[in-house]
Amino acid sequence: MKKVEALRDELVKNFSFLDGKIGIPRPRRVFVEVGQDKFEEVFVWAKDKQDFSHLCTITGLDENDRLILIYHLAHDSGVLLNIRTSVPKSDPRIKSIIKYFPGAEIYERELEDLFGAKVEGLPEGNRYPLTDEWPKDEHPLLKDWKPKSA
Amino acid sequence: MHDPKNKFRIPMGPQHPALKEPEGFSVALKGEKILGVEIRLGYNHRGIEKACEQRSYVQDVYLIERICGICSHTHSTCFVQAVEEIAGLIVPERAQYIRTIIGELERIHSHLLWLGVAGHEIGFDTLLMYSWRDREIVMDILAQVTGNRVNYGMNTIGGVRRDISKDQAADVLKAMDLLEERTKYYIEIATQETTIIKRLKGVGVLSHEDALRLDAVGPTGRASGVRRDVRADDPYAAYGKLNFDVITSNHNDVYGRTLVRVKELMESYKMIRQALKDIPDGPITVKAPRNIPAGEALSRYEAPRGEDVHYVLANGTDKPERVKVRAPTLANVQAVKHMLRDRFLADMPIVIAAIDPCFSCTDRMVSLNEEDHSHLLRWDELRAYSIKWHRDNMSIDFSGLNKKLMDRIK
Amino acid sequence: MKPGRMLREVLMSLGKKPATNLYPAEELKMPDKFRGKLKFYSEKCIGCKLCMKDCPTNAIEIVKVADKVFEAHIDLSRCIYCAQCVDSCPKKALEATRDVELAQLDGSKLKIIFHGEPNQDPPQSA
Amino acid sequence: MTSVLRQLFSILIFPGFLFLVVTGLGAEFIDRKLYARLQNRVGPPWFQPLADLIKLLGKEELIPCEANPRMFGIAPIMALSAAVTSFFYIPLWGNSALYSFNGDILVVLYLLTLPTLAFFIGGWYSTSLYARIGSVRSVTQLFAYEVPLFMGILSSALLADTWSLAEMAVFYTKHPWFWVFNLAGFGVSIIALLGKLEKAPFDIPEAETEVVAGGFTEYSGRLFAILRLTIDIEMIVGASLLAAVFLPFGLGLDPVAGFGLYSLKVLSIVCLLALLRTILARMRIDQMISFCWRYLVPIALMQLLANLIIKGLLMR
Repeated sequence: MKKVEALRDELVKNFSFLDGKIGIPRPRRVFVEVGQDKFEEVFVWAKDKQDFSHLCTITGLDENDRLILIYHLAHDSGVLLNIRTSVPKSDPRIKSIIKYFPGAEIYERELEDLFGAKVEGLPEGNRYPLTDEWPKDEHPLLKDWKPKSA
Repeated sequence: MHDPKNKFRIPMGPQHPALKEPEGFSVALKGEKILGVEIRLGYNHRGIEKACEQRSYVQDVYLIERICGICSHTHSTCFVQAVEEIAGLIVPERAQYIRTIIGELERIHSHLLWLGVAGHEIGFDTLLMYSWRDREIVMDILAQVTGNRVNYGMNTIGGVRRDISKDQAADVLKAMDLLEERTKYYIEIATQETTIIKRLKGVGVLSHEDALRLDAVGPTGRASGVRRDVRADDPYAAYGKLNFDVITSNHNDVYGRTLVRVKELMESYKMIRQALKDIPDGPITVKAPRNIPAGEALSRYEAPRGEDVHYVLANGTDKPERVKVRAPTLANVQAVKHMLRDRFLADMPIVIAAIDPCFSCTDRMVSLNEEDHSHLLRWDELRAYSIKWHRDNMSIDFSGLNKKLMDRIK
Repeated sequence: MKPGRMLREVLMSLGKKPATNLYPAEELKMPDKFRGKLKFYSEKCIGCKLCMKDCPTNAIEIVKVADKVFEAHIDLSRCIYCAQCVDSCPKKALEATRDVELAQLDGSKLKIIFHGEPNQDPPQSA
Repeated sequence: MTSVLRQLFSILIFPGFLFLVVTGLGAEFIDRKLYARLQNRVGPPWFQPLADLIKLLGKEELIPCEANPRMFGIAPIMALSAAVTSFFYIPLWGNSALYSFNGDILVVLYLLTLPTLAFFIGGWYSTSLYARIGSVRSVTQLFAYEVPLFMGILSSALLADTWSLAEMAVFYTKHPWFWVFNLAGFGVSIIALLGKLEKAPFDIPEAETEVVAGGFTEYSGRLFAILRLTIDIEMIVGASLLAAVFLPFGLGLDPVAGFGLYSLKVLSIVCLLALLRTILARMRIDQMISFCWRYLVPIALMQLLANLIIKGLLMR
């Protein structure tokens, strides 16, 4: 069983800038906030060094003028590391993680369709989940998007 | 449609007899061999995540429940767990046990349903008829305990809505004995009937490494030797107090997935018996506040199809700020492409079915064209149209027959 | 491994009664806790409108017709039969019956109104 | 004049076309009902096949605009007429068929191949992708089951030393227990007949979960009704052929008892087909072909060899 406290200490030891940005709301749940510049470093470290071998999903959030992305990584012992990062909505470019998790492709397409994120490094393919006729610049899960009939 | 190199590209879906829900698979074929598959998802996107943000938590429970008909308890439990975590509610132990029992009953009905669908996909309808007949036993039990066959409406924030009485518990146990006997029979069939084994073994291979790499979850992953089960790794409800084995298999193919599912059924019977024995007395619900304090929570649940993930962000009002749902099929659908490469067209239905796809869960929209109601015909209008067509074009008059039928309906 | 493993089972079912339920010729029995068509007891209603607030599909509407007399407008085509309103009601003025045969060709018949009748007999069960 | 009328009656009414339609629909009913009862279901009422037929006959006929309308329309009629014609050469009860000549056994076998080819043509010219895959599958399958079927049936003819079905009947009436020697051939032919009728486990050409309805995907209305009727009639013709070739006993009885025995034979073959499709899963096309060549053909060859030896020993 992996101890979340030990994980927190490891995180702080390796990435001093994370001190005070780690939350443990309940056993087996760790929330970390990382800037976009350091995100990949922490993410790869968690995957390779700490055996977080399963990506549950990527959650997108619309918070004022920033687009927040939460990468939920799971360890086989049941510990979940939620790495939170954000990009400005005016320039929502993020790097694709499919080279680490090929299964993440569909989650990233979902971010593109529903939040308007620009995922760099995502291969060409069908969009998901919106239809092909859906306007390219409308992203329904953004807070300022309202359905037409309402 | 014809490539120069004898290549066929055939559409499987959005409407196709092999698919029980609309999803598009575009298959490139050379003869009977599959060269490549392109998947188009999203036909069932209903915008539930957006809709959740505009409804109160109580309303959301029922909306979330309707993400999927088969794993409705899965989604609602997963959601209320997240909300309860944010609100800091301690759910009574009895409610935890009841949730577990319903969850396992749901797994039983889902796996039996899958067994039937698998039978149908390989052209063995007899298996479909028998396993669905036996599934009725568990459906009746669910209807008796929860009041409905699907969309049980058992969960509410802070507990469950209905208790399991002594009589009902006895009925559940009786049904478990019956189902256990039947399941043993199906294990026998699946491991001994030549034509089934021929159609399942070596089909849809997903190696252990690929299963890990592509994040396969649930029975799909476990049949490739990936020992991941949220019930054991990250216990929720009363699973931490129950003894059960995580079933895995090293067959890596559809046959392995079948074995994992039928053996999981046996585990479920064991768990339900234990849960009904250990269930403590007490209240089944605590009062939940209407406004949930600000906070966030991630909840995981082992659905019959694999790991289901819900993320809820609360902002202190009675409506959630964000609800994110990741259904198990979305995690597994990537693996399908991989499994189908270089296989036969005939294997396609069973390989797709083997991940037990649930595209409604996956897509969560309705694209009903609101402006164009002019072409929608009601059933009786359609009948009238067809009678008129026959009278005008074929000189056959069915109106007398129709009147008789309508009278009988009334 | 042998083909025709189910032979015995299929031959045995020739002697069994078919599992098919011949609905509607045979009546279907709903379980006790079944959530069917709603019933409204207007004399118990205090007009708090909690049911309206909690209804996931806005299928129920409580309308004040006179002083302390309320009637319920229920749209059966919207109702998802979750019976949350029954749970929400503090005075048990709503009840889920086992009435399930609600199919209708005429959509307008799906909108039902429980009129407020102040001197109606109190219900036996709630 | 009367002989022409009598012939017309035989061809169109009894035991010709109308008789075939009625028995074909009856066979479909028995097949479906038994299938349902074996699966613990209720199954259709007795008039369901007829009702389906009438409904289809009354429906609008749609021909895909890319299809070749002439070939698309002619294929079902070709299939039906081939199946009906082959019936006239089969002795049903008694020792003689409606028409007979030396060599008619081959004609029957080839006429029975025609429906499959007609399905192929219809499927191919409907230009639908599913129909094309389905029709290619039915021809691929044809080469696999036709060989053991031919060998099985010809081995029985070899024993009787004739190429005429009617003369075979005469021979087997003279030697009442000789049909026992052909039981292995009977087994092979029953399985091959499953392939010919495209029933599970050999319903690969119309496997609905893979190719929708195979070659029949684009057919509707009257043309589809004819196709379905053809399959029903093929079932009766195939069962009658197997009954005449492999179960040639009790042929000297009076017409009523003979007819009863004939119906019993056909009924048991139809029931056997239904039972087989209940307990087996559909095979893949590659498995089906290797099964036919690996098991059915050697068994049929052995039957041929055994019959040669038996003939040498007994007919000296």
